[in-house]
Amino acid sequence: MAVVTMSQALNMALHEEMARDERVFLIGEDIKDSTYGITKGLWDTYGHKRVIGTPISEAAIAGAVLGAASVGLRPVAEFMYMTFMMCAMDQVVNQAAKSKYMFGGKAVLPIVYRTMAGAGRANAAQHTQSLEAWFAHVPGLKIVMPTTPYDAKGLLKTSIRDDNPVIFIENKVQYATTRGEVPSTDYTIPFGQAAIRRAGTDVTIVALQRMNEIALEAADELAEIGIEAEVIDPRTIVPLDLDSIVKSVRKTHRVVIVHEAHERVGFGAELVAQIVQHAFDYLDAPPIRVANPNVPTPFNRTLEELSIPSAAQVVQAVRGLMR
Amino acid sequence: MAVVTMSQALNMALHEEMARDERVFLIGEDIKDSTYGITKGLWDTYGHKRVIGTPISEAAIAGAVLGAASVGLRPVAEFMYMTFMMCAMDQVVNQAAKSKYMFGGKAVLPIVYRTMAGAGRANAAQHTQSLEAWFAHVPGLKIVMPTTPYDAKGLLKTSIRDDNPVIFIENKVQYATTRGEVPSTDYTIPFGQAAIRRAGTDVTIVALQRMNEIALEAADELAEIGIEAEVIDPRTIVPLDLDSIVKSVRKTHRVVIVHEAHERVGFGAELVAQIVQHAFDYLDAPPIRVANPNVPTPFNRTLEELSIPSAAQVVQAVRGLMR
Amino acid sequence: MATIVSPIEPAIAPSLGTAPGALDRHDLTDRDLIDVYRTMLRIRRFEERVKDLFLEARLYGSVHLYIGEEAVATAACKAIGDGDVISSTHRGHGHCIAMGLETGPMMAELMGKVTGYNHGKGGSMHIASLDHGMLGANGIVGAGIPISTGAALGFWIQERPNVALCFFGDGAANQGAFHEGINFAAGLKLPVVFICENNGYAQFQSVKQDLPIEHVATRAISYGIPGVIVQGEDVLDVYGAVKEAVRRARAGDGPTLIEAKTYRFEGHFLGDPEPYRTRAEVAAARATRDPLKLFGAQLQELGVATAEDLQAIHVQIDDEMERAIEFGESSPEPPASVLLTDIFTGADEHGRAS
Amino acid sequence: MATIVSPIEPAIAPSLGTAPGALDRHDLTDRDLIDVYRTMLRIRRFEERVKDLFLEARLYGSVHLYIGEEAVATAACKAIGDGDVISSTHRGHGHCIAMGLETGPMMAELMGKVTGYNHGKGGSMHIASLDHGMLGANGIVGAGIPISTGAALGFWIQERPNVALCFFGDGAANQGAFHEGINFAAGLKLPVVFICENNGYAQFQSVKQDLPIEHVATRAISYGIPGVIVQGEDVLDVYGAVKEAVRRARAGDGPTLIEAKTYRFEGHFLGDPEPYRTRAEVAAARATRDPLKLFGAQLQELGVATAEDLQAIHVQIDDEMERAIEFGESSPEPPASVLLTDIFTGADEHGRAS
Ligand SMILES: Cc1ncc(C[n+]2csc(CCOP(=O)(O)OP(=O)(O)O)c2C)c(N)n1
Ligand SMILES: Cc1ncc(C[n+]2csc(CCOP(=O)(O)OP(=O)(O)O)c2C)c(N)n1
Ligand SMILES: [Mg+2]
Ligand SMILES: [Mg+2]
Repeated sequence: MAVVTMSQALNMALHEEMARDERVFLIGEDIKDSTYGITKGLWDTYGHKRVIGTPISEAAIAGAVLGAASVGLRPVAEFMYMTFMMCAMDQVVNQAAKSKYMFGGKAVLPIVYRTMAGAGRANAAQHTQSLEAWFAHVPGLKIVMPTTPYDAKGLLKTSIRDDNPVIFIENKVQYATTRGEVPSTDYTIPFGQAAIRRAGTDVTIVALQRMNEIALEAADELAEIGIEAEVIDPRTIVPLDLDSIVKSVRKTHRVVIVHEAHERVGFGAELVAQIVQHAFDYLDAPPIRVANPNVPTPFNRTLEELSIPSAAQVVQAVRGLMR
Repeated sequence: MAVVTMSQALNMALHEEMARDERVFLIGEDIKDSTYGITKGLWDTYGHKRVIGTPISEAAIAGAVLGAASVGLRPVAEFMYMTFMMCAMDQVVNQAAKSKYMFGGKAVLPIVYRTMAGAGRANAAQHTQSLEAWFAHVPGLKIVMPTTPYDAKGLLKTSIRDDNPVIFIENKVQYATTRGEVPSTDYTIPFGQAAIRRAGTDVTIVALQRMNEIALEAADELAEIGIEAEVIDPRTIVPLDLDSIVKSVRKTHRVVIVHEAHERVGFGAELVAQIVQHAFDYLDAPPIRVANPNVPTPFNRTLEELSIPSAAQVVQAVRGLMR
Repeated sequence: MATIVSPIEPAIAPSLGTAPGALDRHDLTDRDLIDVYRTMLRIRRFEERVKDLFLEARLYGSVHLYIGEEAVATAACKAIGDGDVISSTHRGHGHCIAMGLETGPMMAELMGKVTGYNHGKGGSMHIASLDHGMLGANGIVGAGIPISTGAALGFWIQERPNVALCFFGDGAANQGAFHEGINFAAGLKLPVVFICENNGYAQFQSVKQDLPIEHVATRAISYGIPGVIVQGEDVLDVYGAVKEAVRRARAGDGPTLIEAKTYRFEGHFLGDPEPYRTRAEVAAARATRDPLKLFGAQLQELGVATAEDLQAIHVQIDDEMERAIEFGESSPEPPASVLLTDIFTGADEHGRAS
Repeated sequence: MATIVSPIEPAIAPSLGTAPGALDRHDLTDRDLIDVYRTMLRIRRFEERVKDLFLEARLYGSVHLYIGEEAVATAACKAIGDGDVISSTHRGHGHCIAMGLETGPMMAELMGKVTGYNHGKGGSMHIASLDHGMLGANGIVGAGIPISTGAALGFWIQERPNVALCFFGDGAANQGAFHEGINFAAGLKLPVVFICENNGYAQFQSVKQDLPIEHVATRAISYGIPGVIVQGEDVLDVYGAVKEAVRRARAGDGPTLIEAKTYRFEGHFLGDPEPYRTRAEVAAARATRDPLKLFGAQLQELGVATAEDLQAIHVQIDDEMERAIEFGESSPEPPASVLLTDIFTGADEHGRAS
């Protein structure tokens, strides 16, 4: 099995799905010459009718894929940065997410909205916000957050084959640097199944996307002082595999949640609420969140680093719980 | 003291603040002939340069007030329905909310974004979504949710005098039907101070905006079976008066949270997370949320009613906790 | 050396009032013409009955009537065929009827009944029937524009010979979605026809206040596509323009922006006190710009129908409306259990794959 | 009878290349002209040094250079005065310098230092200095357009004789914010001048692909305002057009849309491999459309400066850049404590009133 980068894994999924189903097409700004290489080679292979470069018009992209899906296509739209989706919220939320319900169930809208989130490249406040909590607050959208190249490929394929609007979030720091084994064969990963990244007995760490890398680092440090952390990656947050999380917490009695979005009303809050509801009697301490503070991402790289959860913070949070 | 409707209270605040400070101006669609009477009489008094009707261009409105605030004005923008703000998210979030921080603290942006949320008038999915959780997830915005006419007037005045972008949320069902005593004199209500709507010892109910009316109804019913509920109205959710909430929960040991937005990653999740963190050892049961289910608002009025928390649901939730 | 593009709008003088010269029935057969009349009347009567029912509290919600604008939807949808689609607006009943949706399930939808097109979950502002090519009324001004561009994009990708019609109001022409949606369609020469129903008002604000130019159609220049102004009360005028635009679209020549100058006879929504216009203004329009009256006269002028023929249609339509109301009122309310269904395809309401 | 508005863009032939006829120095004194040269050169050298520093990893972030476009910002900002404001873009260094921001604190900002205009919290895409009337560079394409409309709205409400200049790219002309922002300003005749810097590309896509018409300025017709095309490499041409637009704006005649045809000599951002254009295309532009070279020649033609005079300015500017870099590099990093400050005015970072 080849070891590839996150970008390459995503690119493989797109190649395979476009070959497999001619209703699949890509649309977005500058996707012919993709900055991060995700859409590399696709225009050459599939041409201008299946790899469509658009003007800088996020609302048009978001609405156009809804229209195209309505007449039988399976669009994959790209928004370069997740913050640019703010220019398209009406189409994504009022239109794509709500149509099926408003129409009494009659719309089938197989749309993938791909985008990239996360900080760590000195892009400052308008290019770094992670908005999974917003989309999870909207009924009608599935939300996918792959952590490994293997998952990225399998989950992107599942997203494309799903008959609903899917928000597929990539982390831009991982594109070139996160590597992993990825089979060149066809496989999918079901939505709503968490991955246990590390087994442990003393504390559960639920981490979203790149924060799993941080959590595993923290777990190694914790192991050195005799604390065995179980690290869980939900992989999709809608649908959420609550069972796996609750099962782990009932075993460990403690939980730390790690994500990159702002803490206030981040998805961590939802996890706390659900864990508390379903494992109250098992908890020895309150669930703790380690997340971005409630400030926009600063440009200065030292400040930026401080604004993203670190392994040290996770270790500290766990130690706080173990006292 | 006169008894007035919610609309009238809001109208009083606008009249008084416009008279008090000539930098204050109103802008929005159809505000000359306001549907709900909030801006009634203001155009006649202050003319077309201080009461500005715009084309149907939410992004232009949201951005224009930021520009106007940058050159010394104190705008009050109106978005008819909160869902229409999805057409303006970039300007509200990437621009207005982030500018001060991005600029190293140097911007002073006294902007009020007024809007109305909530269901109950058979407007269906695209006119009813309550988005306070989204805005609370964004650093740099204050979020005000008045429940009574008295508070509406005082809090709107505070919002207009505040030097930061404020999201001022009104509930459209309350405009004509919620009445209360409102002094014709000048008064303000500080942000970050919850109101205890009813004192009680057995359970704390934290309710947002119109849900306080539901919570009080539930509290009356509960009193009949010997359960004394304390009902807390945060009034502003950013800043949040966590102290009052935690104090109450430490006394009652149980808490139910009621709001109209969708449950998943609603503001209730944040309240649960914070309460658990600060009152874990005092809790006899997990905090419970009573909120809109995770479906868009249906048109049919019976279904719509089922999609909004009811007093019966709150009573049931409390009774579940007391077992 | 600076080049001045144009300080002013090109001078255009659309001749409002009846078009001069002989009537052009285009390719419409007698039967087609009668059909058009029937559709327009069906819209008119449907809306009138909806108004009555609303005032009698027999239906509810946010309802925007299409009375006065019937010729636009009717003519435009007459110019398309199988597999073609439309997107609509908050003022969508006319578009629905023109696309062949039945008045019974429409009425049921307005009453929130389970037999409605949306099973009672959508109401007036969201009626959709993908089987009819009706992609949806829309509660968000301008939102249908990118969506119909997308449908046309789908046709273009699939190389299907279909077109999308996109209806929107004069107010919508000020939305960002208007600009982005048309611009993108123009760039790829997608098969879509943009039809602006300029009824003089965007809710309570007159188009004269909101629009810095005289005609919405002028904006076509910004996208390098033809802009056409038609008299919205003249069904044959609208038909001719849309037919030609559809032909261009199918031929791969790209979108057209058609502005139909029309007038809404009723308030913006049911309950609107209409402080922004005079009764005289409305009365004048009703007297001179009633598409139904005008077309009734044209049919007689063309010798296609007599006054008696038309009368017979009126009787049929009145009867149909009774049956539609009866259908709606006798239909059941949706059961409480459906509150949580219809969120995802192939999955339960929690989004877990089924 | 349908009226065709216009199937095609009005024919315009902007004479690219040097403007014919005698040089028009407008109202600019010798000193003004020298100042303009100095500003253009300051921008050029600043950008060149930024590029060097970036490649040497002495600064970081997402950096978009303005090289090749210097005449636009310089001329435009020369045409305004005290109390006037501008909004800018991701490619904002030139606008900052043209508004009089100092290169030291700019460099410091690009290095994330506490002495930067934004105390290191903004970086290249967010430099702002309200004291200079610079409302901010912007990381979101098109977002500055409604903001500058708003500043002009503020002037209009206060009846202050000021204007706002709004810079944006050709790519931004496809954003909804472009349409809404200009439309609203046109309706109220607000004192704002919209300046489209058409540098031929929106990131990696050529304007020919993205724009269905030849000129962005044509879009002025949609808003009933003048559209003007200028040669962006000709500083006097730009100056004349902006000066006139500013006059109109101050006189209450409303906005103007000016399109400056320009070209960016560097990649879209630092690190761009530029697969979308040939080296020959860039070399040709550098040879024939370099605003600095062209204006240097014009100054000599006008007898305002000799080659030696210009050389002396080059020495000054090079020295200034050394000092700017030195200032930036020797400045301290912001302390960790500021991570949580600057969220609210008059309150602590948690938003509690202080
Ligand atoms: C984005 C958005 N803004 C505002 C509204 C409120 N609204 C509903 S209809 C309407 C007027 C629309 O005018 P126009 O497009 O001319 O259509 P008409 O009602 O005249 O048919 C407004 C402002 C809305 N539904 N969506
Ligand atoms: C809303 C939005 N979409 C996309 C981007 C990514 N992006 C940054 S610059 C750019 C190209 C802008 O082109 P243009 O407006 O012509 O300005 P130029 O870079 O040529 O100066 C793009 C697509 C963005 N910053 N904001
Ligand atoms: Mg209208
Ligand atoms: Mg450009």
